[in-house]
Amino acid sequence: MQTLGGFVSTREKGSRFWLAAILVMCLSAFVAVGCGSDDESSSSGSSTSSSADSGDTIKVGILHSLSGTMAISEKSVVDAEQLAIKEINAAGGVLGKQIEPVVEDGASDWPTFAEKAQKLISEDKVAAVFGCWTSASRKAVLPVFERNKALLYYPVQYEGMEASPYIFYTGATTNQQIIPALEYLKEEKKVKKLFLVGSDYVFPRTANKEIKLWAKANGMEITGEEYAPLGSTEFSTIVNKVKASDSDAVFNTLNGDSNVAFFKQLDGAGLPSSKLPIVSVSIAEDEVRAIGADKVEGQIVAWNYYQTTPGAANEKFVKAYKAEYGDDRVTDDPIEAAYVAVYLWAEAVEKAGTTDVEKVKEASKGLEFDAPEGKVVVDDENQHITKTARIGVINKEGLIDTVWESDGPIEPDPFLESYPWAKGMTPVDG
Amino acid sequence: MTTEPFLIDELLKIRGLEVDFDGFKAVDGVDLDVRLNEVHFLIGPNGAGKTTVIDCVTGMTKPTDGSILFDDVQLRGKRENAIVKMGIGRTFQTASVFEALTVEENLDLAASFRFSMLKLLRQRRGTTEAVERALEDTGLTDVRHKEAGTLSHGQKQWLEIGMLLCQDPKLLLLDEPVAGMSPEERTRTGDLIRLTAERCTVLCVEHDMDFLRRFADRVTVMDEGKILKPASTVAEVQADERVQEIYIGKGRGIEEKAEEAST
Amino acid sequence: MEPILNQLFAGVSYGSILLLIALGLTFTFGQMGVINMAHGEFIMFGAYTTYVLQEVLGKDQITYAFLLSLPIALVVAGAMGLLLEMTLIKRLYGRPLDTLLVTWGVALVLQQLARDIFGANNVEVVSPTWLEGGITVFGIDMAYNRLFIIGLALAITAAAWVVVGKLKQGRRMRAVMQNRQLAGASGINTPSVDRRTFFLGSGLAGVAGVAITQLGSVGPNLGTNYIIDAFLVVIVGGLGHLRGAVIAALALGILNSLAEYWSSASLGKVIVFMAIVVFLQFRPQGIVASESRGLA
Amino acid sequence: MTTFVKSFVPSNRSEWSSRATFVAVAILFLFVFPAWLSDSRLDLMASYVTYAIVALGIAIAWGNGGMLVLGQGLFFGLGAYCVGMYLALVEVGGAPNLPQFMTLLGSQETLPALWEPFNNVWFALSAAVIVPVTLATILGTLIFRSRIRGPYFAILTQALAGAFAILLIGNITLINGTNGITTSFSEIFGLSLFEPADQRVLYTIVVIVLGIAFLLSRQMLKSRYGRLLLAVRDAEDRVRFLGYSATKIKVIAFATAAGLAGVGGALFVLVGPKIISPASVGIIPSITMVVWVAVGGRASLAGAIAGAILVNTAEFEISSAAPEYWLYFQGALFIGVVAFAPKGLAGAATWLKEKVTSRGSSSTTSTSKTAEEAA
Repeated sequence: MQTLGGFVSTREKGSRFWLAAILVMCLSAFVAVGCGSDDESSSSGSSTSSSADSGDTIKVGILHSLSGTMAISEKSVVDAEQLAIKEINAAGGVLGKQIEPVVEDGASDWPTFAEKAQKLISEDKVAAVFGCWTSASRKAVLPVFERNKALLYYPVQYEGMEASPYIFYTGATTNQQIIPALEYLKEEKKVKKLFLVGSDYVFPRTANKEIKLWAKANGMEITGEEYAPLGSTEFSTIVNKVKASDSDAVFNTLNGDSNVAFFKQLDGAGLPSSKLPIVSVSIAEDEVRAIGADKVEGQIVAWNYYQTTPGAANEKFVKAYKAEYGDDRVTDDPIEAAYVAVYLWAEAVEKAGTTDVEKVKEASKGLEFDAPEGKVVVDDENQHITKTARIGVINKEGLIDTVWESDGPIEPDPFLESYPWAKGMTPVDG
Repeated sequence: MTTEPFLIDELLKIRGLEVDFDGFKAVDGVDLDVRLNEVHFLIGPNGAGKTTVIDCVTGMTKPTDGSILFDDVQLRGKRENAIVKMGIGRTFQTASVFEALTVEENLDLAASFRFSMLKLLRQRRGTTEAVERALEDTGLTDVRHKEAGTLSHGQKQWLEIGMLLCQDPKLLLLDEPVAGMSPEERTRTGDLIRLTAERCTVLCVEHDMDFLRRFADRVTVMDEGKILKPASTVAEVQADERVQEIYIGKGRGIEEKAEEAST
Repeated sequence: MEPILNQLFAGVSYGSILLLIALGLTFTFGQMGVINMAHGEFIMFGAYTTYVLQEVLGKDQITYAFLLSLPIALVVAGAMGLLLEMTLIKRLYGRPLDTLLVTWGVALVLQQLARDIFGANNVEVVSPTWLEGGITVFGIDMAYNRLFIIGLALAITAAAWVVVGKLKQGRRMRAVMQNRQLAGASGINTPSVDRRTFFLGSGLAGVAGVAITQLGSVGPNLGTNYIIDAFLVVIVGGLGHLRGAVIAALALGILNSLAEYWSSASLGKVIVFMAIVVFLQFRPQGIVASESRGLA
Repeated sequence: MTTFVKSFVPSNRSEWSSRATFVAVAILFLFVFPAWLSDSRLDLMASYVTYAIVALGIAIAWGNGGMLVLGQGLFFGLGAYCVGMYLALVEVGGAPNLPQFMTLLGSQETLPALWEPFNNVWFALSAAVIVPVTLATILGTLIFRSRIRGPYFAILTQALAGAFAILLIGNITLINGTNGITTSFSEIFGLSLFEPADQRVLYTIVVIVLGIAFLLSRQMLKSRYGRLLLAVRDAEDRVRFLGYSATKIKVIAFATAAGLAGVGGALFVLVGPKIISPASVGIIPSITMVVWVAVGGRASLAGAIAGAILVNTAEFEISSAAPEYWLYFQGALFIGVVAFAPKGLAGAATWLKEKVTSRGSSSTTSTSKTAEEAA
């Protein structure tokens, strides 16, 4: 206000000019906006998918973090999607056209994800987007896809409680990964006291909320719940708390880098995996490669797919992936889910005979695909896919051996509606 | 000397001043009186603590002990800007002016020091009388629109003194105003100080004995943080053996200079 | 009581990591007025040095690779620092804020460079067997790797103290720090002293990087996790004072782990920061007061 | 009447050119961009314009006041979260209803007290400015009074932004942690954030706010206070020994910068990606904000605006074309500008102008230089 006072009260000639300039600008600008808006709004609505398959190629978007903290995880996923596109193109493409990927960098920054999603849809006019890893990035782009009625294929296991009509979820929801892991701990490991450690963000928080509800219903005691800031590498405090809690097992939802530090420091504090089993839901083969197999040998993980998962489809997939990116590379659950996502979209487009979003959605209902993890089916309602839960143990080579498997694929239930104990989650439909 | 029969107003009265820098006594029990309207010189070798005394008066350094009375008001514990508003201005060893601003703007800022923030936020129109007079006094009228950074060393010193004159102070503290100046510049600076002394009291820290002879009313000599010779006339100081000794006998060692520069 | 003792140990251990990093900063920031935001990336390259050596020497020579990487990382990071000093920082003396920004740009480039050379994924650094496990004394679990880092921090601090306090080189460094012009005038080759100081300060970052490989993962973002905390150590400790840096590093380490224990990891950091702001109200010049005129 | 008309005639050449430039730029933003850019690009441009408002504040505090504010993300975030909370409440239909994430993550039955007042649009909007300004005033007073300056100040502000981001992430049930606040549909003053026609109105509003912020900042820098700020930057002790409170002068600039960051943040959630999360307020985004201003020319308000818009446009384009090179580019840009061209774009513009009008009378160019730089 002080500046305003100074500004207005000055009787200098110039200030009148500036005031007038602002006023004139305001008025004319609003008039211009008012006139211009009519024709603008009509043209912007539903034209998104029409031009996606009009040329010789069909454009699809790939939207992951290629820079920033999340690049570590997301780069391999991009590789998987590129591989799938290459394979499909080699087999003749979709609708007789080659798929042309447009790769955008979300830069581990949520607003950037939203901006780039908008760009892919409105400027590149892609038929579908394969992308995102963190829940935050997915939440950031969700309104963009819903508003533009465009399609996103999301390839990572997540916290559930979501079913956007414009997103296909090819990673696990909680009832396909976390709940089976808990049941395994209870039945096979006879765990009575469980400690929860996670990175401080939405997935661990939501997962732990569910775990606490489940534990209450199943007579398991939660001895502690600790969160480390994302990217944190200093775990002595949490390790001390784990040690003091005298727990039977740890449920680990730490993300990325943090796992390495956590395991190294647990080990240093005299808590090797033989003494204290840790079930991790964010460590896959790719992460094991970075952590060092000897640090995590014998640790328990829960996923739906491992590189070692048997089956011809997987053998072919692993072989192709290594041939493309090198023998030292490994496949894992999100990599496989991303690979599957591209195929699911391509199959649906073939079935629909067009890339039109609504028709692709319709064609996807009940779509079956022989994925590396086994046969998957797209759910009619929530657009998640059926998945077999697999508990694995990390071996010497850094690969994961399945030690327990659910009886066939589990139906996706993102809102946990079929679990009475989960009433406390109070699902809100988006 | 504290009990003089004919009382002349002592504008600044320092008693038992003590400054301790982590065990090093930069100023150790200094008494100093500056009378109204005199040009008082404070001299002594490097590291004698002269500048520290000035720093204490202006609130830049917090003394560990002693009292500083200005017009019978205790200055210890007051903030720098409050002390300035009481009528004490100072210069620095290396002329400190606002190099990115013009000469006129420099003087104008000095002259506006009693304005409220609200008034400061208004745009400046024209110059005040005080600024014009300071331009004239310092002989900087020709370069009034030049950036202060482009001025010569001497001109910067005069500008700094001019800025203080704009503020109409009662006491002006000058820290080595002629250091590094040519003989002509010294003369002009001396004239400026004379002119200044007509309007206010001046306390000047200086090395240059010749300069001191020409302009000082009274002189106080310091050495190693203590008063070596209390306020006396120039002739008395020059006649004093101890003063001669510290000025001739002590080399200006590089270590001492480094020490002074780093304190 | 045991948890508290364990937390104290954790604090000392974290403090000694901070100290290892802050020591290098004490030279470059404290003594030369250079804010080197790429210091964290020197740490990162120090850590990658361990990784490279381990790959070159083979997995059966882990102890060798690890011990050898301490001096080599010093040289690698030191050389990078030297290069940075000679190309960019030299031009920026007297512009501390600009050095901060420029070196941040350098940090970005170095991060991406690491990503391009070593891949975006973290790499595996195998610990020597003698650093695995730990002992329990009076109920305090002391991991060997943490004890090693504490020891390393002590040894390097002692070495730094000797260099700065006793050797001719150190005296020159102090002279330049106190008064650059005067030191130059009295025959000290200041540019050469600057280069050596920078080499040493950056090299220490490399050594810190080697130590950190024993605690966490090695990846392109390694340095960024520690750099701000380390700068806070130097600020709290007082400009360019080894003693201050030691006290500040331990104090911040312990405060951090206690605050974390009683609240949560996230809140702990906020509490520590508030404590620093309050502390600086009373001692803006840091724990050890510096008589040299501060950076403008 | 004639005097009224005359009052629009500028008195000298530099005034002429600055007015002409202002009008030209205003026409560019208000008429050319809306006509030329697609809906989504214009929406994106609107978010760059909000960044430009933040940049103005940095130019004041850093370029003119010498305070390197490396924690503007904090104030930007405060402004953005204030309005974001309002938008989140609108989305669920007003106060008693809880935003979605609360029921998902926490177990609250009622709206937390912190959220309650943000149901009111006026409260939310004014808080977006008042909260950052108040916080900056308190922090600034504490920091500047104890004479913490230069790199110390910079690193403290940086740590502050870091601590704020951590605090947000840690308070997941209250403020949705890492995910931040997003809305799928929401509106303010009847303007839908997701309707292209309304987005164009929002764009215009944002541009006009930038114009007003620019003029007020310009006025501030041209006043005696503006000169004092430069004086504090170059010789703080001298200012203090002229009887001014350097603390007060610096606090005002710091608080102004915080206020502008708050305004920018408040508008930021209304346009572009319409999301505010800890990813936009931490250490890295805060330094990025300084990059804009460095590129534009740290002391120049016009440069700050140009820098914010150009750097962001470049980032969007380059990171699309070659994502792996963007970091190299950003790093190199930063090193090049700060080390070798500290006056940035504004410096280049001045240089160009002097080249073109090489025969201006020497006395006027020198006086108007600082003023032009400031403008």
